[in-house]
Amino acid sequence: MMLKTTTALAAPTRRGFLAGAAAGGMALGLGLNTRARAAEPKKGGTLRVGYTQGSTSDSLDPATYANDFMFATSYAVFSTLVEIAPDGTAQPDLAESYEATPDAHVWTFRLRDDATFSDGKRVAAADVVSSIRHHMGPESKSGIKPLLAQIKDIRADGDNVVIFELEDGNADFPFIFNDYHLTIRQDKDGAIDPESRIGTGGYVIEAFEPGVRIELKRRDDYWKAGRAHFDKVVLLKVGDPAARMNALMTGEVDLIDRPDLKTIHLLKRNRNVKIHTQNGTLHYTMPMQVTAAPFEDVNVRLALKHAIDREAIVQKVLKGFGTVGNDHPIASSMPYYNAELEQHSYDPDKAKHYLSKSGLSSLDVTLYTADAAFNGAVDASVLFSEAAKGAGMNLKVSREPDDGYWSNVWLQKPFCCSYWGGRPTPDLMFSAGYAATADWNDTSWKNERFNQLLAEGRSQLDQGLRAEIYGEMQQLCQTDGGALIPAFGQYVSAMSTKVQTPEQVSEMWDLDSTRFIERWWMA
Amino acid sequence: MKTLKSAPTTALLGMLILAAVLLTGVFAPLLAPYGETEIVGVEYEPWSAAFPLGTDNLGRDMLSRMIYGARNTVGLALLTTGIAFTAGAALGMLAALKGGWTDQALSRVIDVLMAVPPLILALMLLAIVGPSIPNMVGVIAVIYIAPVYRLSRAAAMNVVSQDFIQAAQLRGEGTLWLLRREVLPNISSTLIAEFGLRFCFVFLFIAALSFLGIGIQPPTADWGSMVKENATLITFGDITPLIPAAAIALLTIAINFIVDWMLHRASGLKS
Amino acid sequence: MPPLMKLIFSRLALGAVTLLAVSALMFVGIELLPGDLAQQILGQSATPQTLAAFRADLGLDQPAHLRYLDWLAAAAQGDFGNSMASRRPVADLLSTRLANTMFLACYAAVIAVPVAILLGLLSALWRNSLFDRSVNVGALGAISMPEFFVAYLLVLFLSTRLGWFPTLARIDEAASFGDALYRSFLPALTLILVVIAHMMRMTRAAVINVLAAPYIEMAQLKGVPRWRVIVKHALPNALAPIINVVALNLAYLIVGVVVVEVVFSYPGLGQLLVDAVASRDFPVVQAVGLFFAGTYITLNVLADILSILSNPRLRHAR
Amino acid sequence: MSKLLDIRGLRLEAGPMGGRTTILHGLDLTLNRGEVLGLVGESGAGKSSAGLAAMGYTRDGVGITGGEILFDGIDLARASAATLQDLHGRRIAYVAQSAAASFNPAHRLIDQFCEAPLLHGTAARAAAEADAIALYRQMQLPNPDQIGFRYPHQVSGGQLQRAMTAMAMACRPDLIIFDEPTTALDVTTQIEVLGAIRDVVERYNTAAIYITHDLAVVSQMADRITVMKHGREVETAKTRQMLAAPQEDYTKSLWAVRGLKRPERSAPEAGPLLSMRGIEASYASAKVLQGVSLELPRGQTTAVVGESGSGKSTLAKVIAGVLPPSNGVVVWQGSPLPGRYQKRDRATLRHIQMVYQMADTALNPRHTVRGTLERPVRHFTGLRGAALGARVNELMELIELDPAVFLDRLIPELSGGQKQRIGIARALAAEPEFIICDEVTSALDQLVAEGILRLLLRLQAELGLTYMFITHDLATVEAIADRVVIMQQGRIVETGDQSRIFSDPQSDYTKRLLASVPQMDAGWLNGVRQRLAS
Repeated sequence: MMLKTTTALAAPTRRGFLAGAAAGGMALGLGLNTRARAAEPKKGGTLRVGYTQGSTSDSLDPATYANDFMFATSYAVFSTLVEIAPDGTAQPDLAESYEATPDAHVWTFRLRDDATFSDGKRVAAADVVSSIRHHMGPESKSGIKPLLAQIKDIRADGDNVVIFELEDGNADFPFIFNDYHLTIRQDKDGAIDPESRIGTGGYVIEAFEPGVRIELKRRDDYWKAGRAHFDKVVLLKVGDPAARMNALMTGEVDLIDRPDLKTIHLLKRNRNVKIHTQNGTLHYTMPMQVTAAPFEDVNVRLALKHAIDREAIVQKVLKGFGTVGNDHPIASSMPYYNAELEQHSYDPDKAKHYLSKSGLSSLDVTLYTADAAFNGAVDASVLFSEAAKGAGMNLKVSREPDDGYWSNVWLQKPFCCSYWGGRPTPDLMFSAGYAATADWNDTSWKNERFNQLLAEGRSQLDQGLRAEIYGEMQQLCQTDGGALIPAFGQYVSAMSTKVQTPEQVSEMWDLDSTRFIERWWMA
Repeated sequence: MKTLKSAPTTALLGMLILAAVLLTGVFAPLLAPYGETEIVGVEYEPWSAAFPLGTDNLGRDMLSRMIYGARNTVGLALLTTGIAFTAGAALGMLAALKGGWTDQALSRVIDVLMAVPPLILALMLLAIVGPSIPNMVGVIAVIYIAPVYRLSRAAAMNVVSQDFIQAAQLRGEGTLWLLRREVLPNISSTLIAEFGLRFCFVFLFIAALSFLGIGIQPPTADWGSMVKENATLITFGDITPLIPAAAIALLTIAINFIVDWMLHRASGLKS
Repeated sequence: MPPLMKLIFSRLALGAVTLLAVSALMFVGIELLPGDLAQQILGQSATPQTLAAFRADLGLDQPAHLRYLDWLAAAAQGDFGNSMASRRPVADLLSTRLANTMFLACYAAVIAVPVAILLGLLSALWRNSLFDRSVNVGALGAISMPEFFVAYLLVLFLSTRLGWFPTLARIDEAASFGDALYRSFLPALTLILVVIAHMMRMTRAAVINVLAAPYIEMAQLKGVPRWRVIVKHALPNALAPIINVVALNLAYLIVGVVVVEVVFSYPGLGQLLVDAVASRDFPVVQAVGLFFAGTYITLNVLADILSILSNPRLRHAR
Repeated sequence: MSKLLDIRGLRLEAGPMGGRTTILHGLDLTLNRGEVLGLVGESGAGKSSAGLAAMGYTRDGVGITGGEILFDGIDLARASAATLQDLHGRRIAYVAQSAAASFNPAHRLIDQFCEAPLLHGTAARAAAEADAIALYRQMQLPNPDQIGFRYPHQVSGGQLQRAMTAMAMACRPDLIIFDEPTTALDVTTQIEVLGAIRDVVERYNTAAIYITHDLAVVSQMADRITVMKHGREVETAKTRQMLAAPQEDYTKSLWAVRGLKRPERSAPEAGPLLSMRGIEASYASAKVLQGVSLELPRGQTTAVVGESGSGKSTLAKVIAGVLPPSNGVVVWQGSPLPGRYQKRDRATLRHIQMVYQMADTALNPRHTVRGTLERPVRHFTGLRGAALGARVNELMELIELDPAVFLDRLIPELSGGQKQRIGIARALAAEPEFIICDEVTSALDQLVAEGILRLLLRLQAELGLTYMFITHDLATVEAIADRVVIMQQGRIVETGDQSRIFSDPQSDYTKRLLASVPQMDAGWLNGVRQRLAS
């Protein structure tokens, strides 16, 4: 349907796995209290949230989660083995600690003994095994299935130890378990009941109308200290941006995601409303498939890269909620960011120059777009085509229906709009979308040098060399790659001034990486 | 000319507005101060000498977009309605004239078509064929064939029962001739009146489709999507979206004034 | 009156056939839609084998006509199956939303129909008066505004400015009837504004049309006061077209409210259908689609029957 | 005798400012209590408008622009709406031409009867109903106790007309306006209605204005007659006087209609042009023709006479091939014709032409005269260009219309008579041998009708045409028919040469039919009623 920005369908796996591995690598088994604390949280109050997404087809089955609405629910009602802390480090959650064999082939997770389900039963190893298995095997249609392929075997060792055997060593393995798919459910003779409402999270479900609302009530016997402050939480699906903003201004909801950036400057004027932004690694891309004409010519790609006015897009589309991109997916906030690279900017003459180098006098290409790709993609495309005119190119904007965008346009059309939730490290980012072998190499870009560097980087331990390697890879992306990356965006949400957030929030995804329900509170 | 003189002021006013809009559409490039999609300023600039109606969410000149919008909105709506009427009227008259099986078959198909909610039909069809402008025109036309068919069938029924049709049939005239020369001229006034109304519905329908995201493609300026693009502003009492909306309303009212008058004349001719 | 009965039965039979045709049409429509449920749910994560697994699991691997016939057989026994997406029985999925839609439709209708007819009568009574003209222009203004825009305006003035009514029409089993009325006032009002014009204009036209009949002159020459001429002599003979336009608009109130549902995030059937189409959830599309078609057909048959009953020529045989 | 109604210098004008047309130029009328005044004239004479004006009522777009209408001293021309509302139905009542259209189909007769008494407070419901039944009885309506509880469509035209008169009587008004109350009726029913009306008017000594175009009828009803033409009074006189010695030429010309006589003709050439054997035909389930057999002699006029429902028009449809017979066969010049016109060859289609009753619906109002005529000429004769134009002009000459004036007019711009002539011309365009004339004159004024009949006779003489002339009007039959076929309820009751049928009719029905034709003699009605009664 039109208003559920179908990004959601794409979202989980695109930005899901391994997100949040910290810049400094990993800190195994660190204590829980290193987090910077804000003004002391206060219990009580009801939080009403207006959500863009949410669909009548939503269900509690963790294998089918498709949108923010369910992600947030999942984190509130259930919990995961590992959580990513606001500072980006991985922290044990249901797990009390975990350790790996030196070759990182075998991982042993020890469960905490005080964690209980809402029906009072203690969390046992069997629960974990069945919960993970639910996403594996031929029948599984879980979005996270591809990532669990690396698991050779799971077994429970006693009641509170779970052992994972992997195909190859993977030092980043624990990060997987932050994913909302991998919430732990109750085992019933070897399997979980996916629709069961019994979870280990801070809240229990009072009412659930898929695609309409869900009402949550705090568990008084929640085992995690210093979390779950709201007494009640109501998530409402409010598809229409204007309706969301109205609801916030009339005080019918306390928090909305994705306010309409067009009018956010007007929303700001409201004294009872505050705008909340998170930087993170989210960025918008316009992948050109380098296997398709005319994009197989690098000069055409460069011409287009110089024919887009990135400033204008940041200002007009993102309304300043973002920074210009430089045609590679590494955010300035990330490690190994290559600051030396000269910034691509709108330069008609250069564009014309490259165009003539490619032997073309003029260029006629179609850019396929939809606001499903990212909020404002259509406007951005229009801006692009306007700017391109200046460089003597005819860029036709074709607006596609929001539904089915990811199945019918992305990876299908030679030149379209897309986005990446981003990855915490260059290695993960590049392997996800730029490696020759990546499922989602949406530019079909296969640069030998680049892929060779990627392999080296993963095994390389010397920070200096790593910096060089990733620096060069960024440069290769920028000058040769097929992805036109005009801007890095911010997650923007708006909330009543009553809603309090910690000083440091997890920035990977919107709203404290969608763990806001148990982390935030009412003044 | 004589008939024009007898027209009530409302109808004259209506024609005036309609003519104005049509002319604006035709001469858009000459009238518009800026290009249709040209970005000429900061977004949401207030009204000024440079931008008489301010600028929109991308900093395009509202006035220019309004002027081009006249061309696209009215043009497309006209085209769509035109197609729907040609097909619908032809089939309707045929059913009325032939009666029997032809009538049954056609009418049943139309029933089915009408029983499916139009918006859903549009969503499905557009999802199938893809939301390009030609496709949209086609789909909406198909949807509007149904009501037009019913109307023209009903109107034609009154005509075919009259003796001059029998006279022509007894002469051995062909179907096409009967439809074109004997029936059509007698239901044209009814059809024209209906055309006016349908025309309005059509571009409201286009507006609704734009609202649901599958209407006219950007950056093309049409009044419907212009309302949609700037609709959220209304929340804050900014009147920018009111301008295209007002334009739509004005045109609709104008057309209906003309239609009312035509209906009046049509009924006058009968009695 | 057997002839009347025969007429009614034939109408009903025809309705059933139409319904069948509609279901087939919708099925074909969904078949033709790009992508299927599996793709929609798996999104980009779809790998060939997961897709295959999922399809097999949903029975999407079976040939289309078989799936349709299976569905038809079940539906004939009143079993509309389960939603492919959420695995919940379609019946459950529909029940609450159906109630909501009906509630909103009735809400709007109860206000719109009498008001429209009254306005129609009055403007026919004071034809070409200032009242007539202003009502007419007002009505035109109302229909000429895009629905969603009318909605936004109402929200702006009645909600954000005056704060009289909520912008989100949330109605849940918890809400009392009064509550529900209050919360869904804005969507109802929007719908009212949209449908009233059409009905009012038709009423006026129908009545005025009858006013030309000789028996109206006769009534006047019997010294019958004007209002009585309209109500007692004109209205009964203008009923047929009025009934029809009312039926048409009632159908619209139930079927055509997607946009309004979106703006007020009202949990109605339209939203459900649009969702289902988007996710190619065939059983849901069918159930909702058929319900809509059914409503439309029933209302039309009803209208036919009523206009037959309103016509003494047909009601009392010679 | 005291004056009840006194109209002085009444002017009526119609139409918008500018293009106003005058309907009445200063009409004077007086009417005494209990007197019946006949208002006679052709269509457009303004008699109906005058009648309505006598109630202080004008139709939309018509306005009283001068003179006064004194009803019992009250000037209705200037009376307030309230006053008029009070008078209408209570002291002045109206009986319309078509009762079928003037009764509200949605209400029962008796409810409509009671409406006026209740509104004017002259009687309570029960009393009103009792009175209604009493009046129905006086009007000799069949089972008067129940008939009132029927809906209009359940009652026949003649009965409706009487019920309407009863309704007019409801408040015992001082004055009733009868606007062509019997024009739409068959002659046999007309008699009953006329009788009933006259009785009740006499009984309550109600004054009345009786509007009609039929002198024979008015002479039965009226004490005085006023002849009108183009909104002006031509002459007024006591009925007998008027009948005996009309003063004005126009009045005389109205009488003259009866003067038309067909030329004596030699006996028909051997062999009928067209014959029918055992024709049966039905609409849906209703059988309309049962075993009709007859022969149409070449070059002569056969009149098919009958009242509504006799099946005479259906006969025409069968011959034309519009309604294929369920049984029996139509033989054209010795060879049987296919039942459906679609199956007939162009030659046959060409030689059998029709002229319709309603010229308005028989000609496409969106065509010009030229268009209407050129098409069939080209279609049947294949003429093109100059030849075509010449032929069309020729046709116009034949029907005595000036091509220069009429060819480029639109059909609606023609008068009724002119339209009918174009209808005939269209038939002639095919150069047929046989023309079916279906009630071609019944919608026309007598003078105009006479013109058409003369034309048809002339054409027959010139072109040797064969006519089948369908009509209900015996005067017309007398004027032009060689042979006469009398039909009743789908059967032929009598056939014969015209002179014979009129001089000594065999079947009772024929006798009654002939007897029912109004005669120019004030005593006629009484006479007939006594005869029919016995």
